[in-house]
Amino acid sequence: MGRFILRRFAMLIPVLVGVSLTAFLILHLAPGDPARLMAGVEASQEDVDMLRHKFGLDRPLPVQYAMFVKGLVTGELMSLRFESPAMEIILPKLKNTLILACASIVVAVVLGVTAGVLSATHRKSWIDYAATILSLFGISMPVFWWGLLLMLLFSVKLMWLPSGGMGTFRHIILPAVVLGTASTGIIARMTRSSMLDVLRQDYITTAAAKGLTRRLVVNRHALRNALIPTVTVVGLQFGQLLAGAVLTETVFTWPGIGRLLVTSILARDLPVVQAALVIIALLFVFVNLAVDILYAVLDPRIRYNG
Amino acid sequence: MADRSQGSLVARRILRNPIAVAGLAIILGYLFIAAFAPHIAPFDPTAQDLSRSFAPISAGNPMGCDEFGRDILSRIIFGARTSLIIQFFSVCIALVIGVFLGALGGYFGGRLDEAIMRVMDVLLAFPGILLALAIVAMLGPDLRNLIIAIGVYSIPQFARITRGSVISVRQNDYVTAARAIGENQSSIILRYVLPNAISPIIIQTTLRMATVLLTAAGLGFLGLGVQPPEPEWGTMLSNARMYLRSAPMVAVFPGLSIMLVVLGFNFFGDGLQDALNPRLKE
Amino acid sequence: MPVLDAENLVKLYPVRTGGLFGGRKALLRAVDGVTLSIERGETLGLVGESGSGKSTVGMLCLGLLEKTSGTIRFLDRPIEDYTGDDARIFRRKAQIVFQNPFASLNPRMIIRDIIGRVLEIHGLAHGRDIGARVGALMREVGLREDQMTRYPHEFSGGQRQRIAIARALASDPELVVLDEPTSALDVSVQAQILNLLQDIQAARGLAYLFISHNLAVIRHASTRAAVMYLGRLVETARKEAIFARPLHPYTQALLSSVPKPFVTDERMEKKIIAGDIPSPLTPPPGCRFHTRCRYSEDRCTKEEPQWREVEPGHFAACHRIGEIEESRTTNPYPEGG
Amino acid sequence: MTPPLLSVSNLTVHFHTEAGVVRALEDISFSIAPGEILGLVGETGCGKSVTASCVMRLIPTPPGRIVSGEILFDGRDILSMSDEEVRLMRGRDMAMIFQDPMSSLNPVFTTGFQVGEAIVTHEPSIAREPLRARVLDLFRKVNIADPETSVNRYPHMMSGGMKQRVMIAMALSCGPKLLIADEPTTALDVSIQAQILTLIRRLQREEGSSVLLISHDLGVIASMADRVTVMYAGSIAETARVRDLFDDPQHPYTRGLLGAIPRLDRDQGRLAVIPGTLPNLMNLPQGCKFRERCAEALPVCAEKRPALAEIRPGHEAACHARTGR
Repeated sequence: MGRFILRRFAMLIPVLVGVSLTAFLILHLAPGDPARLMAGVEASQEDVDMLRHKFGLDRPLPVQYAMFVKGLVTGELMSLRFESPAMEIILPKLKNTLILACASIVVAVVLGVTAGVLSATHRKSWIDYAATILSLFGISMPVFWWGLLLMLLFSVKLMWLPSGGMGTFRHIILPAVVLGTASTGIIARMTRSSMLDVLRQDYITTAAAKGLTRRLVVNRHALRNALIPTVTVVGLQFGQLLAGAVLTETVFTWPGIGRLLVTSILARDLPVVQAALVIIALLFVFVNLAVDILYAVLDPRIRYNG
Repeated sequence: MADRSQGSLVARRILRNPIAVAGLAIILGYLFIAAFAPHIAPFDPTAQDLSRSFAPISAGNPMGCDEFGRDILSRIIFGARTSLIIQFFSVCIALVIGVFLGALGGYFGGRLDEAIMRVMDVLLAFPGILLALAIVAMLGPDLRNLIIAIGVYSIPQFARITRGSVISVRQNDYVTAARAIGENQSSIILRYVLPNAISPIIIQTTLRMATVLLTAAGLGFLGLGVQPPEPEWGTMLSNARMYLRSAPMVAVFPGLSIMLVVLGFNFFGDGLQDALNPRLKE
Repeated sequence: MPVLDAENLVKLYPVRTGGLFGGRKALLRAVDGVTLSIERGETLGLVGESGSGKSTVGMLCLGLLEKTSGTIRFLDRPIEDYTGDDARIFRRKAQIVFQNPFASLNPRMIIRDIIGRVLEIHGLAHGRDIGARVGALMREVGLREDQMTRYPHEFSGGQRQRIAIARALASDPELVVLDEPTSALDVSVQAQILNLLQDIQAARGLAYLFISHNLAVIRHASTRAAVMYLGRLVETARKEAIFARPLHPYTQALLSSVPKPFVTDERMEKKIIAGDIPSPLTPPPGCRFHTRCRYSEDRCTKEEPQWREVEPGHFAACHRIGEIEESRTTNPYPEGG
Repeated sequence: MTPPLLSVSNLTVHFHTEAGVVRALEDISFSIAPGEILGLVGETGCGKSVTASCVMRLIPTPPGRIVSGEILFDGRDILSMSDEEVRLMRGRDMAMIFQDPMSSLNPVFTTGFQVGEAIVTHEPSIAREPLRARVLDLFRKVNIADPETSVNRYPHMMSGGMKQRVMIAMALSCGPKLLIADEPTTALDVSIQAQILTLIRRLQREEGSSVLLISHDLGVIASMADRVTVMYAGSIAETARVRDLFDDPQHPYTRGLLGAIPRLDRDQGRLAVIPGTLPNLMNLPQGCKFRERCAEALPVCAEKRPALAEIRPGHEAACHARTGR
């Protein structure tokens, strides 16, 4: 087991290098002068040159990359907008986003797995059709529009819940539901199909043939196996939630990393954009690592072969 | 589908599935509207008439008017065109590059595969809309850059699906048999592997059409999509948001359009998945 | 001159057994020093249980898997020498039929193309000729010519196997490797295919390498038989000799553990080989069969038995052949565990 | 004469599929006496496995549908039992082992747990220690090496033969009166097959249970069964005591089958062949299902489906050429 985890860690190294390189290169992907891009169209040539020198944009690319990574690791990478280290701006926002994402994933897993299991065990019944259609609606709902609709209903019309900001438990309800809607649908579909797959296996017949109740066959023998692929999907969905936060946080003015990212892009605060991208990617990669390990806990075949 | 009888079997399964039929109907309606937008739309989608600002729903403006007095129905109809262009071209980019890389890695394996997959892992490490957001933020928001950004961020999905499918097909005896009768590599990939690996790619293409539209609209909503006055659903919604309390109906129709079209592709994709995957059928 | 002559064939697979950076690499000894040859018009039956490496031998002989070491001569020329244009000749003259007729035909091709591609690739027919030649091949294997525009899934398992045989025959081969050609088929269909293969061989003078786990099929179909166990040959001889007077304890025990389709008073319990087949990852030292052999003694656990000609044309690898000869009449294997 | 333990009469089962109605079983009747091994033999699609699933009432409905018939087990009609009654009977009164030991054990539970579960299901009050002892006992009984370690192993760590032993241990855990073995050795190597068959035979004698042994392999049937039923395309062709069936087969299909097997004990120039292919179960011909492949077919065979009739005591066949004019 220890070896297994170590190996997975080792496999992360090239991905981490790639992630930082991508975030770094995106800046240079832009047509024209990155210094001009940061300074804005109105800035004078002297200001641009000063900025170029200040950020080392006149140095060779590999040197710039090294500086960028160093800035990330030491936390010295400075924000253009706030004159403070980018990390100091990002980390508190990240915490807020994580709170939101965790609330959403809990909603999505509980509702999604339940709907998926019911759908699979009541195949071709009205439960299955209803769950399928609702799931597909959930997957198809544009987050920002869905947010606006719920806000219109619960904040503007009914005035039950606040329309934005962060603070009490009531503040998190709408954003968490909105953000988790698509994931609920996807987890439900995935659970359903892996459950149907498992229910066809011979060992399910074996379990029924020894006289287990239908409930035990489903909850013990089928669910345990069906959850193995679902766990991967949950991991991927966590990433989707981090990304979806960009939109949800904008709708509900939730002070998270997604909103920071958007405002930083619009304000051309590139160091913060890059650092935020790297941080989200890192988080996502580590969540997937955790999922891999969980996978091994659930599936003894991997545990011993890995 | 290369195979007649198998193709008709798939068609029959789809037509027997009410969800898939509903999806197909939505898609066809969408294509029709996008194709004939100038003939259907009652008004010029960019013609302003400030006297009709936020005009309510009426016979003349079945969806009312926006803040500049533009007819919302006409903007929705032309917006379908914009969406379709984005969907089509970005999915094409992703499909061609992704299938090529995935097939290459999956068939030959080894270091080449390892290298391709690591690059894909890096792209996948930026989840969801983020990669597209970053690319479009740097390239500048316009239709072409939007297509590139969304296309690039969809590549890894196609590459992974194709790779997985190719790997499982490659293990079939008919591929070994093809080697035994002396077929060359390219012929094996094109005649034996890809035709049999195509089902998941078709499904992915359909489902991607849905995701891509959501992403484009999301970028539009953040002000990073197609710029006004070009009619685009996400951008329309972004503007409408400012008047949410005074004129909520302006926000309803663009969102509804996005949802309906995305739903259409997801319904159809779901039906296609069932129809092409007989394992799930008894 | 034999059609195929393989000497000291070895195929090792590196296998990961976990750990950091790929972990300890172990070697799976799939085929470990196999020597065999096949003459024109002859069928060599290759029999063994799972893990014996019999299918790997077939793939090695056709160059469909790369051998680790050893030599394979096809029509008196090492197969490595068939390069460039000659590679085609080798592909044309050596063919294969697989076990599972549901996986060995491209489901997206019609029968005319499945068989016709062989003719196209090797330039054996052009344009309209292809259809006519495919038709003739289909008749040869007992199919109707008018079925050639159909897809594989429209045929039964037996018919598909006929299609696979027609494909193998299309390039007019000298050698056909039959890899469990009837194992996926029902008994009644198996009989049809076995007869067909017999007829084809008689008409074309082909050499077959017939691979099967089914001893009765091997006995029926081959002229000579070779028995494999864990990557090694244990015995080979003309079929009359090997089935009437098996010399190796493994062959003996294998023959007696096959349930026969007639009623005897003999009890099943008497005929069993004890224990599990060891993993080819960790084959036992010495004689590979010693862990399950009732005649095993100290020497068998240490020394590898030599491959020797015990009787003319009858080879075996066992330390104790002479000594166990007399006890052959009784064969009291204990129940395995 | 003792009453049979299991008697199946006039069982007819259909499957409703996308392509049409598959007539999987048609008017099947047979019985098993206490302590008897009945071999059920036939080729792919003959309905032998469906029959076994019906006896355990494990047919998924839909798509399956039991159209008519009666299955009496120990005097009780299985088809009219409540779901709960059937559940309590499964594993306790009748148990089953399957063809593929690789896939019939749940990969995420230890083998010991899975065997223990079978016991707990029917004896919910059993305590932890006696349960463990029972499981270890069962493992010893089926000759699994090192039971103390083996109970803690996951299925993928065991060989196919060992897994089949675990399946047998599970099946025997509650001392069933009837054991249904559906192709129990088909996925195994010859040498392992012999071990498993011997084990089943020994345990059957020790426990005195009846066995319904399903196989496509006439060799397995000949060496194991007391009586044999031959099935063809969803119907029974012939039933006889094992010696009668192999020494003097009556139905042309049985004869064809025996002639088509390659033999280890003698030379055959060419194998006897049953011409043609199986009829389509969705579109069965009129009259005898075997008629189109039969050398002895009479005019009547095209009109009337032959019924199973006694040719001599204990030997029945469904063939117009044998039973009546």
